[in-house]
Amino acid sequence: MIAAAWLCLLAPLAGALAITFGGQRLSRRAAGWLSTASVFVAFGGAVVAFFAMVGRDTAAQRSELSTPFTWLSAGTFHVGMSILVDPVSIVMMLVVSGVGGLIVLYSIGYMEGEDEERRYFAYMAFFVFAMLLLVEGGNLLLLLAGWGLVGLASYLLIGFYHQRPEAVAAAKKAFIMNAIGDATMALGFFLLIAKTGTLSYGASFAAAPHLSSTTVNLVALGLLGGAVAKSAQLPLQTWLPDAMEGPTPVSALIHAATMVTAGVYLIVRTHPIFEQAHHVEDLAAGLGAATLVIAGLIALVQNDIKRVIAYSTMSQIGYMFLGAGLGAYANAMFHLVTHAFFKALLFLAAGVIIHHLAGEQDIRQMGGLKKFMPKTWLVFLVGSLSLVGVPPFSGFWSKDAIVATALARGGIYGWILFVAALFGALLTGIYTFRLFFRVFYGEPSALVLEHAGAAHGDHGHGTESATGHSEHAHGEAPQTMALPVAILAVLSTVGGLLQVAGAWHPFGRWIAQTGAPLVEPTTSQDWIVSVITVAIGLTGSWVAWAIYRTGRLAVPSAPGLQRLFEHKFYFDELYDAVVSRPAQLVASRLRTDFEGPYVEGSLVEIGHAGGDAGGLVARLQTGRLRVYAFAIAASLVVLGIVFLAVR
Amino acid sequence: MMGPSVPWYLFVAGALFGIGTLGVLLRRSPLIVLLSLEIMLNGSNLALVTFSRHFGTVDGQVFAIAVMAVAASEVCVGLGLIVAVARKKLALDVDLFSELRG
Amino acid sequence: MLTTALIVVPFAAALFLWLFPLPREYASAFAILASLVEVGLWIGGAIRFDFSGGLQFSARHNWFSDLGVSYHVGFYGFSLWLAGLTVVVCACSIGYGVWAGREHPRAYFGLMLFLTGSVVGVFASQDLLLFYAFFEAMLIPLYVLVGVWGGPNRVRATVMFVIYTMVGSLLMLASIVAFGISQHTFSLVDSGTSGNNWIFLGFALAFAVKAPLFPFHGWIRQAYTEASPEVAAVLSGVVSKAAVFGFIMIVLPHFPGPVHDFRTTILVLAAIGLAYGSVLAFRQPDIRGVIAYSSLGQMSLIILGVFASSSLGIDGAVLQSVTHGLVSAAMFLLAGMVERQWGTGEFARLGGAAKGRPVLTTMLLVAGMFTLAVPGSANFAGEFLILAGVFPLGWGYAAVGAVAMVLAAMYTLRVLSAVLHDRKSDAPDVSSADLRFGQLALVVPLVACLLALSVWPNAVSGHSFSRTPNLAIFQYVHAGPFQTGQVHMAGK
Amino acid sequence: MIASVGNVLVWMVWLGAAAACLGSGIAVVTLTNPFYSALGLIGNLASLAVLYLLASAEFVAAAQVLVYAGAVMVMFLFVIAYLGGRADAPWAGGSTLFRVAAVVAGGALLVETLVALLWKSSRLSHSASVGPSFGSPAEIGRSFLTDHLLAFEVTSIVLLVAAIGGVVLGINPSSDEERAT
Amino acid sequence: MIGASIPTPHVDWLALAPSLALLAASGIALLGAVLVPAWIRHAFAATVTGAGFVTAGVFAAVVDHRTPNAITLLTDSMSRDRWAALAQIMIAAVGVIAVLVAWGEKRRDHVGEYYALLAAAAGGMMFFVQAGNLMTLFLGLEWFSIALYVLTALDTNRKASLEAGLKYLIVGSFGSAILLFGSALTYGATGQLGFVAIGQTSHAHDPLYVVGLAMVLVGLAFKVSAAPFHMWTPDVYQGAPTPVTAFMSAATKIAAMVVTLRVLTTAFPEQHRLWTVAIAAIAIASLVVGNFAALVQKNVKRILAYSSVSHAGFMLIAIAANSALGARALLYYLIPYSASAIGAFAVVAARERELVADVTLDSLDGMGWERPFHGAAMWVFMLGAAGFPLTGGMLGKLYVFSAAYQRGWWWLVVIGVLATAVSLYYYLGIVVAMYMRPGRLRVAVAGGSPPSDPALSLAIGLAVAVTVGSFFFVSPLIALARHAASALPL
Repeated sequence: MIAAAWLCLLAPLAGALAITFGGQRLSRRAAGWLSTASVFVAFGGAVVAFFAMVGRDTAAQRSELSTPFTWLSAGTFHVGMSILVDPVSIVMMLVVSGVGGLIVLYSIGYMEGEDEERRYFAYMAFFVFAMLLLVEGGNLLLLLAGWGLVGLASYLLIGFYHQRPEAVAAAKKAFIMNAIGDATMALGFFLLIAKTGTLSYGASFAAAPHLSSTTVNLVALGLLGGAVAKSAQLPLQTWLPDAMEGPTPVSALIHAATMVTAGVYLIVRTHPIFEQAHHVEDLAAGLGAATLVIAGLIALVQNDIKRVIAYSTMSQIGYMFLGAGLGAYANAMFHLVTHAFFKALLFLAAGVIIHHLAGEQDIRQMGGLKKFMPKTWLVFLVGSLSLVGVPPFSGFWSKDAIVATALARGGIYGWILFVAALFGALLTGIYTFRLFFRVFYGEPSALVLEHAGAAHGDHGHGTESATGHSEHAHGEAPQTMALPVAILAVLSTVGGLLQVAGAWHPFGRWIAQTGAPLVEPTTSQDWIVSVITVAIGLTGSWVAWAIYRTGRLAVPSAPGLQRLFEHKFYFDELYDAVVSRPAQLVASRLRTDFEGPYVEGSLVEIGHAGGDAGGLVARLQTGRLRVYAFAIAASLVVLGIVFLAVR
Repeated sequence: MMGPSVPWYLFVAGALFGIGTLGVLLRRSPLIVLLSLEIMLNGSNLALVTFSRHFGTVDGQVFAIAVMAVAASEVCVGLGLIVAVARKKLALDVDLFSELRG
Repeated sequence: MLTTALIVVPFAAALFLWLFPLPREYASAFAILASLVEVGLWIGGAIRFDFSGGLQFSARHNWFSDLGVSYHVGFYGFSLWLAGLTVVVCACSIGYGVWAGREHPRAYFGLMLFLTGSVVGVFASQDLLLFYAFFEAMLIPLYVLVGVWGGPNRVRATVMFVIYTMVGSLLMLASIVAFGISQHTFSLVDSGTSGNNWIFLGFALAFAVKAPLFPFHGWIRQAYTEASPEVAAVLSGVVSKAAVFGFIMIVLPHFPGPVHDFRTTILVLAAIGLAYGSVLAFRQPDIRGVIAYSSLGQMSLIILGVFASSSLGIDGAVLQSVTHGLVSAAMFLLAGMVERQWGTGEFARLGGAAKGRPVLTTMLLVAGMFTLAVPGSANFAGEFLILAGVFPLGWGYAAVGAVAMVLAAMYTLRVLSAVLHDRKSDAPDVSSADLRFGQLALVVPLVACLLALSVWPNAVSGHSFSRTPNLAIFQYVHAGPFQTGQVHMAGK
Repeated sequence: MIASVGNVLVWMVWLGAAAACLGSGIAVVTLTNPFYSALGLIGNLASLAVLYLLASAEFVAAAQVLVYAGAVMVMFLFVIAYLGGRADAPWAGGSTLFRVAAVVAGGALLVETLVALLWKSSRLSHSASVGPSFGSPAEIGRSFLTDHLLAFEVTSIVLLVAAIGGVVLGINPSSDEERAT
Repeated sequence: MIGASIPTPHVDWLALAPSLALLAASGIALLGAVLVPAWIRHAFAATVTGAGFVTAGVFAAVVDHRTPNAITLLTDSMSRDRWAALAQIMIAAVGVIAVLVAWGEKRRDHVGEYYALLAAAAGGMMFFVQAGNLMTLFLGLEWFSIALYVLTALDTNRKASLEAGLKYLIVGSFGSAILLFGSALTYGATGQLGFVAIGQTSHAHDPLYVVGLAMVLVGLAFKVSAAPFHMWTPDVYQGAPTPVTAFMSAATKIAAMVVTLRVLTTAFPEQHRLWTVAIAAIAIASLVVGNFAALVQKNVKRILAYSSVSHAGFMLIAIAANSALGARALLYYLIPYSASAIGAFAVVAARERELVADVTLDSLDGMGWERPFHGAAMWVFMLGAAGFPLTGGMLGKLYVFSAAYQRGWWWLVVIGVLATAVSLYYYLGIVVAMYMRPGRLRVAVAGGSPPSDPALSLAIGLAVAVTVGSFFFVSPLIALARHAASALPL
């Protein structure tokens, strides 16, 4: 099992290194296949490990830590280079390597003809390695290492189109936001080390109940900071929409399926600490709820196909946070898995559309695509239904469970969360189908018509890439792109059956081996919530249909709100005014008003003073002999008087 | 000891030394500066001789004689220099010898 | 014997170069050969080194006995690592000099080798006076190297640098005299402890200038930007570590009382320096300015670790010293390559370098990521250990460190995108040549060392100080991180 | 009685010599014409010789007159005559401040010397009794050949060196321009 | 008959041999000026003088070897001890180098006299360091001073040389007059001339005695060119012919320093409270004045002159320590100092001959690259003077500071250290001028490549060897110094 897990971890790294060192010797296509193969090898390892684990009996046996060497040590503090394979991490490994493999495969077609394909595939493989390190890491420090490296991979991939200033800026923003999260996590770890002397999961979790509540709350807060930053939750959410500047498969893999959900994994992984810190748990749930509502509201007015999906991602992760914060680890993880399926599907489908339209992403330029891309229409519909939570699609099963958990928590706070979750479901319905209808129905735009035949015209003017996809295949998509989309569509459809609320809980029990849920809804709660949620979701979908498909309802006019949403609640402007500008100002002022005149200037001044003193002494040296004699005589007088006086 | 006691002599010696010093400090002619130096040496000599008498040892007198020889040597070199300077047609004024300075 | 060889080989090679009129090619080859021999010697030593033992490879000869001064050299674990850093960085820098084709090759390479020898000597010294001799000897070649082969303002920079650091080290000489005379020996092994604050301050000031520690860093911007890149690499990567060595080898074991009294002051200065350097790095107009101030921040961080009074802090400080040395050298060399190609290091006239230059891009990105200490890197490991070590003395230090982590990300990414991405309108048109094999050979060893250390940072952090109490150079190395230093929150 | 008469006589001679000595010293320093200054110095030397005599230093007195007043001063006068009018130099110069400072310093040195010499000088008032041969050429000569042999010899070396120096400086330098003339 | 009645004192000829050897050399050189044909005169005089220096050095070494315990000779007139012998060896070495420096000087007249006076001056110094009473002290001082006055003014067709000579003569005579009067006062206070005898007489708090001490101190401080008695130094060093300056800067310093410590410790041991503080004050003044004044100089000889003032300050610190360690420190310090001083002036001489002009910082432009050997050597000398490692200058400073600290005067150490820091600016300024100013207008090199001057190169090489060697072989040198210092009552 462990060997397979190591294979799983190292295969993508080997792929990345091979592509890097291969350089020009490797053809572009070979790089793509190498990358894909390495990720699928990782998936194979994960599968082998999974079945090995299933073969074992008890929860204790199913959790195994492997430490080949000490990664870092100082004094009595040791951190092993260890991986932990247990029911939670194996789920993540499967998702990461599986979905990852599909998306890398998809990329071969999508990135066809890109200028720097090799770089892209190396980055992708590197990302998968980093993500696997994150989930397999056998202690908090390695988790943090993976945490940072996925941030790095994210930076590299968002900024892949480095000739576009927006892409570079977005990459920087993502990295810095994540660095903030890394920093708060590190702070939490420092406190943990100071109090417990260790960062290993076992020892620190065992020590958690014995820590003072201040300590444990602070540690949990630090962890939550990391989770929030990585998962683009309030208040560190602003980087995710910008990250859509990256290639679409990147958005699918990193910013939908895997990396952004790492925050949820973190909470689940460190649940013994969070469980000691109730306020932080509630905070996590509250942030999740707030994010899911706000992201949903913003998604209503976005016109970029990827950004709409990105906000929906934020919103869905909000659900997961809600669940994880409430202690429903299995439900959160379940939603994580299904979300990986259907969100990756949506992104990839969007990618197909963008690919088809030579890089166009604005939904106002689309319309009527159903006629030209029926297969895409179908998978997009599957994804949308799953997202909205319509049974039997996977999203239904997982989202309902979370909403039900909120209800089960009870109390005023539980009700607030519950209402927020329901409101979010409504919004999901609206924005999902707004997108769906705007893209696939209505009159085809000029652009769509231009690309309809697909055999002619040059497509070199897309926004996504300067070089464009000049020779993409006819029809909807090449095989390498179609296959992953199809698989994901299937998974989105049936993936929810891993767990059927109130009836069938293999997934819940599996996860419970690592973290038992704190709150479990009753079967009746489950069923009631299911009905309500589906109803609300369908209501939202109907509203979207009424407005955007049939025009029966007018687009509600509220310019103030519209502007608020379009400006994403003014978070960017706020951070710019409160953090960025003052920091730059302070830095500039320090440079010009302190460093220059005082720190460096003082040296210059001392030098000048020395020169002046020298000039003074030299002026006394008049060259006149009598002055010299006078100096001697006067000094003699002084010396004699002193001698006589002191004697 | 007949006549004035040692301090009287010493008064003269000290006064001569002081006068010589003033001469060196105030006069600009190198010749007169040399003469002033001679007066300083003579003051010292007088002190030496006086102390010699006071202690009843001839050391001081011997010293004084040696000093005379040294004074003669200094004058010899000094005058040689002054002549050399004069031959260069330079003004005999120590204040004007201030090209080397700073 | 090995230690002496490590010290003598570069000096002898330097002398050889100065005395015999070799043509450029032979001089270059000879210098590279000598520096590689040095690396080989070090590797041989590291293989035979017993990391659980105390002082090793030591040699001791009487130098002048009336003051108790001896030629006493040897390595502890941590100093062996610092020496390793030195030989590697110096070898790469000499290689850069070869590539750049410096004028007056014999003088140049001789000075570089001389510098190598004296830095290694610093790290091997077990006698205060010997330490001082090597410490000062470093300045001689640096002075010329900056002053002759530097940029347009080099004379000013070099005078500022040398005089400022000399003021510090001369005060240290006063302290050395005071300490040695009152101890009746200058041996670091035999001498006891002193409680004299003034003597302590003499040492501390010298190292504070050398490191540099805020606010004694006035020389760095000029020196780092005016020096030629390979010299700046040695200067910031290696020479500054002499201060770390001094703090660990001299100040901590021999001045426990003053260290205790001044700990808070130094920690606060270091924390300010960390934040200040990071903030200033953020607004520098050129690559090397950024690296300079980032070095200020990193060195402050290392000082923070040294004075954390825990083995976490000090092990982290050694690790960070090695990693910062490597990365800062790599960054300077890369900056030099960029400057040579574009003719400027100013952001306003750079940009778009990534296009068509995958190798340069990769190297800059990798080095940049080490600079900003991305989690998982060896630099991160060191930074983490240091901050975790200093945390019990006050969460404020760690908080500053955390802010600095974010700032590091900001300024490093600014450099990366300014060079690689944002193409400025008035950037000069240059040939789109990528790094060639020769250039790669200069930077890759540094980066490879960093990658290796990222896989196994414990090579340094866990092998710096002997855990055997009677071999440990100070007691709390053995005491572990939590038994020492009362945990008190700053502000309480 | 005779002793006291002799004493008075000695006193008078001493006072006269001392006054002449100081007066001529002041004259040397103050006179503008170097020639007169040199003459003043001769007077000074002569009156000093008288004081030496009174302090039982016959040989020194004789040497003073012969060597100093005779040989050295002749040299002086010769040079002054050689230089003629060019030997004249302004009395003093420089800023008033400097002159005042110089006078103050010189005066202070004078006072200080006198203080050193005369303060607590009571123990100097009783001099050792000396024999009649004290200060005689024989005794001086004996001292020169025994105790101070070295000093004696070195004195001659100093004179030799000075002589060489005087010659070197006095010789016409064989510079091109002078050869041409 | 008279000869029979006077018991001839025993004369220790060996003790006098160093001085006598040089006197002989001086005499032969002088005779050569008359007897030897003009074309070989220079070589003859130089060889004779060089041989004289070597002989004197050998004799001094023999004395050093054979005199484990100090002896005073001729009724305290002189002392035969290792203190003097070591100083004589150093002076002899300086003399040899000075002869080498002077070898290539294109001097048409006064050739014989030049070397004769050089030898005579050195002989005087050798006598001076052996002086055992106030009289020999004064005579020795005058002996070498008069020779130096003449040497300084030797270039009678150069105005600067004359000016320097006259200044040196007058101010020097003023200083020796003060020394003489101080000697008289000391004699008056004690009735003794011999240093040892003076030291053994009890005379606490006698005003005569303390003022005498003050005046002797001033006279000696003048000779070591310590501030504020230093003002002649820059002018004289600048004006004198450069080989003379080279000799003077090293040899005079050795002689005067060694004698100062001897006089103060043997003749004034009871008054050490007075003179140690006074010396410390003078040392501080020298450090301040020398270093700051040097900062603004342009003429290289002048810079070196002020540097010599500041070095006097460092050495006086060792004297102020009034201890065996201080004595050792002084002797040791003198070795690298002398080497680097004479070496630096030798390089200046080389440049001067090349340019036929005064050497200023500007005219050093690019010299480091044009004349690599001279440049590198100058570099070494500057490092030595500044107290960088791999030169004895660093250890000299270490010893000096150690002595001061052992005395309890840590503040003196701090001031010394700060002064060193200031001094870096001008020492390194010379290096800057030599190496780091390309693109400036270079002073035209007269006649293309410089005349080959192996003697000068040998001199510079020797100076480099001593400057650097004294760092590595400090132990034997300190052993010598320790033995020498044991001759003093410390």
